[in-house]
Amino acid sequence: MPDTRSTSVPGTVRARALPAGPGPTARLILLLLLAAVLVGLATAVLSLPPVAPGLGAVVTEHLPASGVEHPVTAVLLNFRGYDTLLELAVLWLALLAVWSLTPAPLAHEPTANPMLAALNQLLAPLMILVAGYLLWNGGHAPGGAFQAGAVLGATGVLLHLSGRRLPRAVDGWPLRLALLLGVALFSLIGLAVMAGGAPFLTYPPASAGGLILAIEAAATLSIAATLAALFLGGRP
Amino acid sequence: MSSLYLALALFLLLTLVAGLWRVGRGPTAADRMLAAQLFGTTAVAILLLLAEAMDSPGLRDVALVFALLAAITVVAFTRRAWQPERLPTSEPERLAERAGGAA
Amino acid sequence: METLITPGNDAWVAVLNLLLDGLLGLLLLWLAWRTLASADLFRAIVLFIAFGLVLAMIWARLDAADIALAEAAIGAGVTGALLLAALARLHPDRPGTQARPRGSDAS
Amino acid sequence: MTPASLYALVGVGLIVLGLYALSVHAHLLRKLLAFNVTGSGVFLVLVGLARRTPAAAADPVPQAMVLTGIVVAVAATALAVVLMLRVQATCGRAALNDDLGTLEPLQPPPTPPAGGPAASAGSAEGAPPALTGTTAHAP
Repeated sequence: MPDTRSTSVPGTVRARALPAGPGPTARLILLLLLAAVLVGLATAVLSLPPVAPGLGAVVTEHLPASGVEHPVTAVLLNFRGYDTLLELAVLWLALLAVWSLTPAPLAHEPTANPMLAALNQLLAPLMILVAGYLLWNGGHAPGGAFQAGAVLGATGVLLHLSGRRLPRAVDGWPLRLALLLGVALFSLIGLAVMAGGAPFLTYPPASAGGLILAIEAAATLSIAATLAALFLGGRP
Repeated sequence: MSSLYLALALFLLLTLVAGLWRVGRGPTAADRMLAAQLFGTTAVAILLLLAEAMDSPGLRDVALVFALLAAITVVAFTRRAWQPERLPTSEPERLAERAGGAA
Repeated sequence: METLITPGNDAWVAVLNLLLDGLLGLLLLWLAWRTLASADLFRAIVLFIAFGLVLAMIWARLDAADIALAEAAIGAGVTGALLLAALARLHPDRPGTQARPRGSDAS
Repeated sequence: MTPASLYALVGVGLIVLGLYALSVHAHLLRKLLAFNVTGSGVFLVLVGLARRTPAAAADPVPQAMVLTGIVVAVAATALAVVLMLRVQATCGRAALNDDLGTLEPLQPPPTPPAGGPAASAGSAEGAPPALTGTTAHAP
């Protein structure tokens, strides 16, 4: 491929003499502003007491009632369930925006590569296993829906990159269902506990563990599907 | 024992800094990418050492995830962002590569 | 075994911890600077992947294994692939960063 | 200085660095990288300050917030990538004109002819020309 640089798109981008950022005055003002931000934030950080209890003690105190043993999972899915629910909704909205912007680009992957196929056979089952392990771990150790969902979503990306496509049967509503499952189950359970007189998203301590695991499993599936679909970059 | 683990982690971190040189220099894109992959491997070792030194077993899971997922970036690179023509391979190798890709 | 490094193990641990933290922090800042100042977009992305990696180690140092897990999965798995694919779609003819010429195989 | 405040200060540095690059660079992918760096700086400040606990364990509340934040950041990055590709499909390049702060359309064609045919041919079907139009811009 001789002399692509002169005819290719990036060549023109370079050659078209992009305005080289803001002018000197604007740059000076920007630097002054940022210096103020730097000094302000640094003094704020340094002026804080070097030891602060934070909310750790409160979380530890209420941990037995949360249904899980790992404080971060307890905060995510019980104490601050609203955040997590809305965060799942944000993920879903981002995907909605991506899908409404553009159809998925046609896949021009060169067809099956034997190396990649072998790699997939080794890696994909292991990654799904690790995702399940992380999901289960979330109850008592670092891990949980987000980490498991990210690993599972990365599995989807790997499979997509090596030319695997979703079968037609799963392409339509089953995919949409998987994308929605996390938000749907989360809010359903949150609403269901209100029948017993509890406020939204407060689980009864006796069944909290099981409910959290169910929500986390659904959220894992949704996060994984959303991340993989976001990588695809368009409506399939 | 903890000090030994920390010292080893520090040493590995220094080798990582040395590897950064290749990212900055690497004549081809593949050189840069492989240097980043090398960082992934080093990071696995550092995380395992830290798991021992800081007595925090959760970090072993982090190392596990790193080891598993390091492949994805390089697969994305070879499938999407790599132009074999730039590589200093010989002509027959390149033809074989193309034939393999098209088959 | 504890006395492999003799003079006061605790002091050594403190010094090593400080060195490790300082080196990680400096490395992160340097990587961020190089990422944002790099003239080549592909190099910037590779440096950003390395940035995520160092950040995961910093989460580990800050006793945030949960965040380190998420960063490892997302930084190493999803973001890197996403940015590389975006670059390939942005500059399909870019020497050095392009997917192989697809038309030449088919036609 | 404790490690907690050290890392929080590194986070502050990242925020400032990212903000600077965000405003100076014209290319959208660079802006995206700068945005991610800024976000990482914010996370680092939060988690660094959460580590100031006297006990062995850190404060779990900021950690949980950052955990959701990381996943939201990657979703935002993916959305931004798609937007960036749309900008390139309509304007012929993925950069903002800094002087005006607006997109510069390709219609008054500047000197080199390449890029134009691809953009117009691709946007007619609503498909990103980056993939479909690889043959279009060989003059």
